Amino acid sequence: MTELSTVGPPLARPKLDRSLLFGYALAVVCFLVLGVSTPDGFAPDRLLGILGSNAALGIVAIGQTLVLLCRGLDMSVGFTMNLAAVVLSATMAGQDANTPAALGLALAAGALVGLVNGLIVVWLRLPPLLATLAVGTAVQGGYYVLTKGQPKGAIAPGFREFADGGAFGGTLRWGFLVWLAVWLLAAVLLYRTVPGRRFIVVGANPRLAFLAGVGVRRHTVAAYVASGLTAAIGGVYLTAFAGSASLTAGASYTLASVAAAVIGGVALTGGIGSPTGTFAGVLVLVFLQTILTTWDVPAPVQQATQGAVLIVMMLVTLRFVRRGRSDR
Amino acid sequence: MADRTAVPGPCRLVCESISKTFGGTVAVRDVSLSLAAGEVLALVGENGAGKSTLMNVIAGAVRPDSGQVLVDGTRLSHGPQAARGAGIAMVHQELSLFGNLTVAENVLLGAEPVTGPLIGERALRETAAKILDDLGIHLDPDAGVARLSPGQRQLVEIAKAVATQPKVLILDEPTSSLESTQVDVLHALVVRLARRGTGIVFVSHRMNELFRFCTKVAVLRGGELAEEGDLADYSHDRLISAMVGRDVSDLYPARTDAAGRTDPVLALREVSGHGLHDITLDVVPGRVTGIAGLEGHGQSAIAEVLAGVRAPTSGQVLVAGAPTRLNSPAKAIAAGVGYVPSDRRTAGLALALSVAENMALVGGAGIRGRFWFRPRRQAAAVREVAARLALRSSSTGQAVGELSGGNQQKVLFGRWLLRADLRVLVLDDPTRGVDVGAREEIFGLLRELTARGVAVVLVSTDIQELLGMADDIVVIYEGRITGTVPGGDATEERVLALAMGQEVPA
Amino acid sequence: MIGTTTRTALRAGIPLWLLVFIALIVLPVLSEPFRSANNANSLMASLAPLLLVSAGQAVVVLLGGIDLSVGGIVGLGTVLVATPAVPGWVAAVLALAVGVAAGLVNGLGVLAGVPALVMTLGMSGVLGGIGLLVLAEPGGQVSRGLLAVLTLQAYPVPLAFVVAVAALAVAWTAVSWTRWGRVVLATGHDPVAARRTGLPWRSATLRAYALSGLFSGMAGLAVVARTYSGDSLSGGSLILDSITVVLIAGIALTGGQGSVLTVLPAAAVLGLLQNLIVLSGLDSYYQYIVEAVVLVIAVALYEASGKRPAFLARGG
Amino acid sequence: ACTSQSEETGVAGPPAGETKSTFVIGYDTYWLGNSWSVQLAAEFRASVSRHGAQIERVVYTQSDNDAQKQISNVDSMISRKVDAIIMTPVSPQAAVPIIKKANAARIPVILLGADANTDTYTSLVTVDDTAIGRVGAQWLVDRLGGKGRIYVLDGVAGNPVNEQRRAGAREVFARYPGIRVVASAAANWDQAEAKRAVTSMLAAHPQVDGVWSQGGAMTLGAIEAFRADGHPLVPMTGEGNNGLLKVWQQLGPESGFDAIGVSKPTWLADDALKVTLRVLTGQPYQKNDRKEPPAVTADNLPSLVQPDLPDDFWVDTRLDPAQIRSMFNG
Ligand SMILES: Nc1ncnc2c1ncn2[C@@H]1O[C@H](COP(=O)(O)OP(=O)(O)OP(=O)(O)O)[C@@H](O)[C@H]1O
Ligand SMILES: Nc1ncnc2c1ncn2[C@@H]1O[C@H](COP(=O)(O)OP(=O)(O)OP(=O)(O)O)[C@@H](O)[C@H]1O
Ligand SMILES: [Mg+2]
Ligand SMILES: [Mg+2]
Repeated sequence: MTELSTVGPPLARPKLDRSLLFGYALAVVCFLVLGVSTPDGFAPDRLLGILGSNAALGIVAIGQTLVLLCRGLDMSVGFTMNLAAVVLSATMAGQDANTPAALGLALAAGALVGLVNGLIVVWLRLPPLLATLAVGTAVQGGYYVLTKGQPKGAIAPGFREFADGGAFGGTLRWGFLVWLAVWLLAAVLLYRTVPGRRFIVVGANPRLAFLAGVGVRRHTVAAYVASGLTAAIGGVYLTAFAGSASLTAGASYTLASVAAAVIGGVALTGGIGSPTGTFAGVLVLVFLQTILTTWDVPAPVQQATQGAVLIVMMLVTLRFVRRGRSDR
Repeated sequence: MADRTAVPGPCRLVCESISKTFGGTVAVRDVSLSLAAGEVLALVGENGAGKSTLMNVIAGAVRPDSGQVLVDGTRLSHGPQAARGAGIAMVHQELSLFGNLTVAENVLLGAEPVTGPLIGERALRETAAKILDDLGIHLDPDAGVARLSPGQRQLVEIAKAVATQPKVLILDEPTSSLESTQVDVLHALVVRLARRGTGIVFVSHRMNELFRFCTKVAVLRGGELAEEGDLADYSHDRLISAMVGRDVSDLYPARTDAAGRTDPVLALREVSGHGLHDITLDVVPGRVTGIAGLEGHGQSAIAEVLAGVRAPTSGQVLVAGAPTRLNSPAKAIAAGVGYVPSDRRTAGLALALSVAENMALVGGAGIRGRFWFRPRRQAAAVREVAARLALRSSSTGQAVGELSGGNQQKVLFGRWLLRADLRVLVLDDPTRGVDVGAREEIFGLLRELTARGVAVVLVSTDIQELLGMADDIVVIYEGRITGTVPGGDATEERVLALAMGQEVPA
Repeated sequence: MIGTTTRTALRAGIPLWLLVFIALIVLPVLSEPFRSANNANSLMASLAPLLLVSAGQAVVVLLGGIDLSVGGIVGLGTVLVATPAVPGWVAAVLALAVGVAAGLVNGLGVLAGVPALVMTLGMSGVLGGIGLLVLAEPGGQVSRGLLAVLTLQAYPVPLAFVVAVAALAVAWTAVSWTRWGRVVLATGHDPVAARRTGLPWRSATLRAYALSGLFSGMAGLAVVARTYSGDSLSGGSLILDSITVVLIAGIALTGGQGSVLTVLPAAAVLGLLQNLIVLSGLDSYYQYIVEAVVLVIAVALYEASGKRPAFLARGG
Repeated sequence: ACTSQSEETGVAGPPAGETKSTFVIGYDTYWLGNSWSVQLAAEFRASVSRHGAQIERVVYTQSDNDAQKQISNVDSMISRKVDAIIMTPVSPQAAVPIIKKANAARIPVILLGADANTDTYTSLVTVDDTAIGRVGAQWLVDRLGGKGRIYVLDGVAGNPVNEQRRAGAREVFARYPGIRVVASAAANWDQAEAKRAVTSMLAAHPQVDGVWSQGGAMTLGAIEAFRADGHPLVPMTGEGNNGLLKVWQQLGPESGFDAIGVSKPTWLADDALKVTLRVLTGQPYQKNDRKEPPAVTADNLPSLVQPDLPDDFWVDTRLDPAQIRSMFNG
């Protein structure tokens, strides 16, 4: 009884692995449905096109995942995306020359919002939902007051091209590549570096992390800053994709990013899940959306279906994933 | 020993060939037990032997794979409510009180006196107060549970169980955080209930209590019922070897008297704050400094100050003689001070994470890598320590939350064995809920450490343990040091007297 | 007699009550239009739905959950009442029934282990969709008889407002003085322990969400009393507003802490704030900022008044 | 003195005896969430500055496109006893009670750019959204010679404007069996969402002859999608927003692209204020002023497009260059 069987790699957590597997299984199913339901639906460049045009969600969801992992929740991402869009277009003023500066400012704005979120959560010790909601609302109020409802400036033509262009003659959209890059960065940081492991512990049990000398506050704040950054990147890409800044385009992304993470097996209680899972979650949402549009499903039915699917998928996941004594 | 004479009545509780496996681990295999009215059954076994699981099955909290439970001859349907209805009450190993409610509200939770749909608050208070008095528990029914000491909470928990006037009362390690006076309260209570014909199952790792409380004994080993019989037929040692499956000759290894006191690695000078009053204390390499005291008299605070969890409001902390601000655990760890907190589930472990992750948490670059994380290296290091601790887990990848209480404690302890530069190890009640075998191993390891020149600070409410392990016993009463007794020639009476403030400091 | 826990929970709300009373004394002096009966009437009418939804939200949050489907239920409620197909009374009952049903489904999902956030989010999508299917665009026809009842008022006090306050009081009583309420508080504080100790946490959960659904249904009627029409989207703003109110009321998102009754002054504060900003002719976008700041300050004060660090707490 | 005309409308003019020369006007900005609503508000303010002499002050409120908020806002104007109320009903039905309440308080209500399901308002100045939908659809059908496969891009499902334009279009398509709607999406008047939707439509139904879009930004999104996909452009409907017009002109006729920009002119706000003042000063006015939707077509495109102004500018305006500039960079 006392011997130590060394089955499984030391990191293996059956829980996580199973839900991860399940997330991708779902994604594959959706993909197949999409494929068979439409003429030459399996054409790779179409798939890549879909991924490219939904990169914004993918990127934002990764930041959301990091925050969720440390027991947080970022309800401000949508507003942050819009803020980034407004800043971008105002500073770009339609000139390609301004692009670098504009990008820098937009991302900085996003990071700043994240920083404020993090500091409020850590120092004022407010519940994340509330803190980020409040900050988000304030940000929204801010850009409305400043723009009086009308985004200033314009997107530089060169930058607009960027959204549709891509590597290998445009088949691999830049947006998708950025998404992959962000995901890779997050995954490697979390699972292949020591700080990453510490970060996981902060989410799994802050008190323990604190006692183990891990900078609870530093890590928590870092997560929110990361989320602010990804939100800004997402917002910037969305703007490039659309061709003009919008004060409302980001709104739907807040809950969508949470949904994606949760479908991907990220626990709202922190410490459990991974950007890799979220990646699957995004695929599921995106494919589903595409299927519904291509089937010409009326908007109300689409709305209802998406809601139902979200619930059903959670239920199935739960059936599928055993829960141990540790579950709480 | 009144309870010994209580005449066994009809069968209160019968378990028929109960089995339960969790994924890989067999927790309980084909166990049949019976408990007569008025009997007090000692259920013993190593950590992970399956005691809690078996009890949880009886209390309906865990659904068995096979087997059934009968109360007074009627088969029990699954579910806590059903069990409760059938007159089974259980005090769980993990406390289940609600900190947002008062003592009274907790005691009568789910059984509040109501007129129509509405709860009668006055009736509630009075009933609760009465129950507490009956049990000889002196607590304000209106006190918020959140503010009670662990010991007091445990008493409330017991009161809550007894309030339902159970036919069968299950106490899963109820004394783990009780101090001796409170244990007396519990004993009196158990005797009374047994007289009334309640069948009682008593799970504990504290031998002397087992012999004091119980009439019968059942021994679980690796999930199977190894032996059962009258406790009267068992000697201390026989019981232990029955549990562990081998002889535990002497629980406490001999003191390797660290000759020639060296200078303290860690010291407190007139430290005050967090309920402490000018504490002065030397922690010396190669010695076990025991800190005795009744629950909530500040000994845990001392541990936290030493570990940098709390910064003293006045006074000095000296590391290797040099005044240092140990105002964060990070700094303490950097100074080579390790800390094992008492509330292992909430502060000591990340239950969802693997054994490896939990153990290697503070492991330095050598174990998990400097920046790039080295899983293999970590696994190797962890596996070695796990083996040394005889840790019972399916793999180093198993989630710690799935381990038994005692094995969780081992993980917590093993964490610091992975630290090469460990100079001081501060342990707050490290053997709470840990079985004898494991305790022997842990004490052995503590000695190894002291032999290696590590200084050990051992906070404990179990005076026996301090008498057995400590080189010096520092006794605390109301946040003050009332005396320091050399461990060798200390007696329980002496330490208790100091701990109860009955003896003025010399 | 008021129990200790109930009393301590109430005490936390005292500053809020004071604030409201002061505001109700000072504002009329400062602002002439505020004084008018018409403004009072408008204020109360607009508060009614918010009060109802927030009361339900409060109970769910006390249970440790959250209900994002309130908006959907309100919207669908208004739609059902406004469909000429069904006669007025039936429609009204139907709206409430649908609310309860939706709540129960939420509860079941949560019991099955779906995070409340996800469950109710999905539910709001479903309900919103159904609402749009029934009534594609705002409008419809509300039966005269029903409308007459819904819009009853002892001017300037609208019936809807009275009902809302009554409902709130009932919810508070239920949470404070029934076994169900105790189970809600216990489960909210520590669901695992609640399960282990065999409390009827399942039925308690179902009832909590059902109550929230019922109140949202009623809120739907209160909205109709203002808009005389159905609109599947009309509940949208109530989702965040209700959560805001619950938080201002000092009910911890981690569950088990707070008093439903304090929702009344909390909602009042929010309503007065909006009313004030409108009357002062301030650009309504400042409203976002002001609300956010008020919210943060309020909750920061609660946290400061001695609760454990929220960022260490379970869940969002 | 009150003329017979204003009595016909059944609305009381200024209270008899009292003769004001300057008035307090309540203006509820229904929304500031998109470029059109912003320009509408700007247009109103511009108009106010033109009629400064007759206006004591304007009480502004803002409804965030929320029917209940609008009710509260207008109610607050009643509390403040303004002389007249100009509003853009967010929901035609929900506005009814508050309009009636205003009547009871003898405050004239002028509806700007959106109808309400009552005739108790004082005057309505608008362009029918149904008509907008119809005109665009008719143009598309004619352009395709009565038969073809088309995409439909709607705005926000459940929004009255959306539903009315949609109804107008469907009514036309219904009359032509040759017309097949192969795919449709509610892209929330958002360029990105439209582009995304059309991208997947193109993948699923590559064979398409026209796009009926009920919003200029969405039409731009559609164009972007077609180009990104390398799909030859097809005739599309849109609105009179500069962004679309600029692209349209750049493309030129040879691209195979053709369009019509049908929209509500923002200068309706100017007319609304004028009517209001007529009402208040007791001059005759038209109760229901439903204008035909002005359309931008290939013919008048060159004269209307403003290459040097941003995409979000709506060309059919009475704002002077200075005011326009202040709207975009101020
Ligand atoms: N889990 C916890 N339990 C109790 N208190 C905590 C916890 N985490 C943080 N704190 C409090 O917050 C303070 C800072 O925590 P911590 O040192 O982990 O953050 P940090 O990121 O290291 O801060 P810094 O970067 O300034 O060192 C601690 O001193 C402690 O008082
Ligand atoms: N929920 C669970 N999931 C997985 N394994 C479990 C679970 N609960 C118990 N086990 C395993 O079952 C075995 C028995 O556990 P149990 O808690 O009954 O032991 P115990 O006798 O109570 O130990 P202790 O004296 O430390 O409390 C252990 O090996 C434990 O790892
Ligand atoms: Mg630190
Ligand atoms: Mg146990």
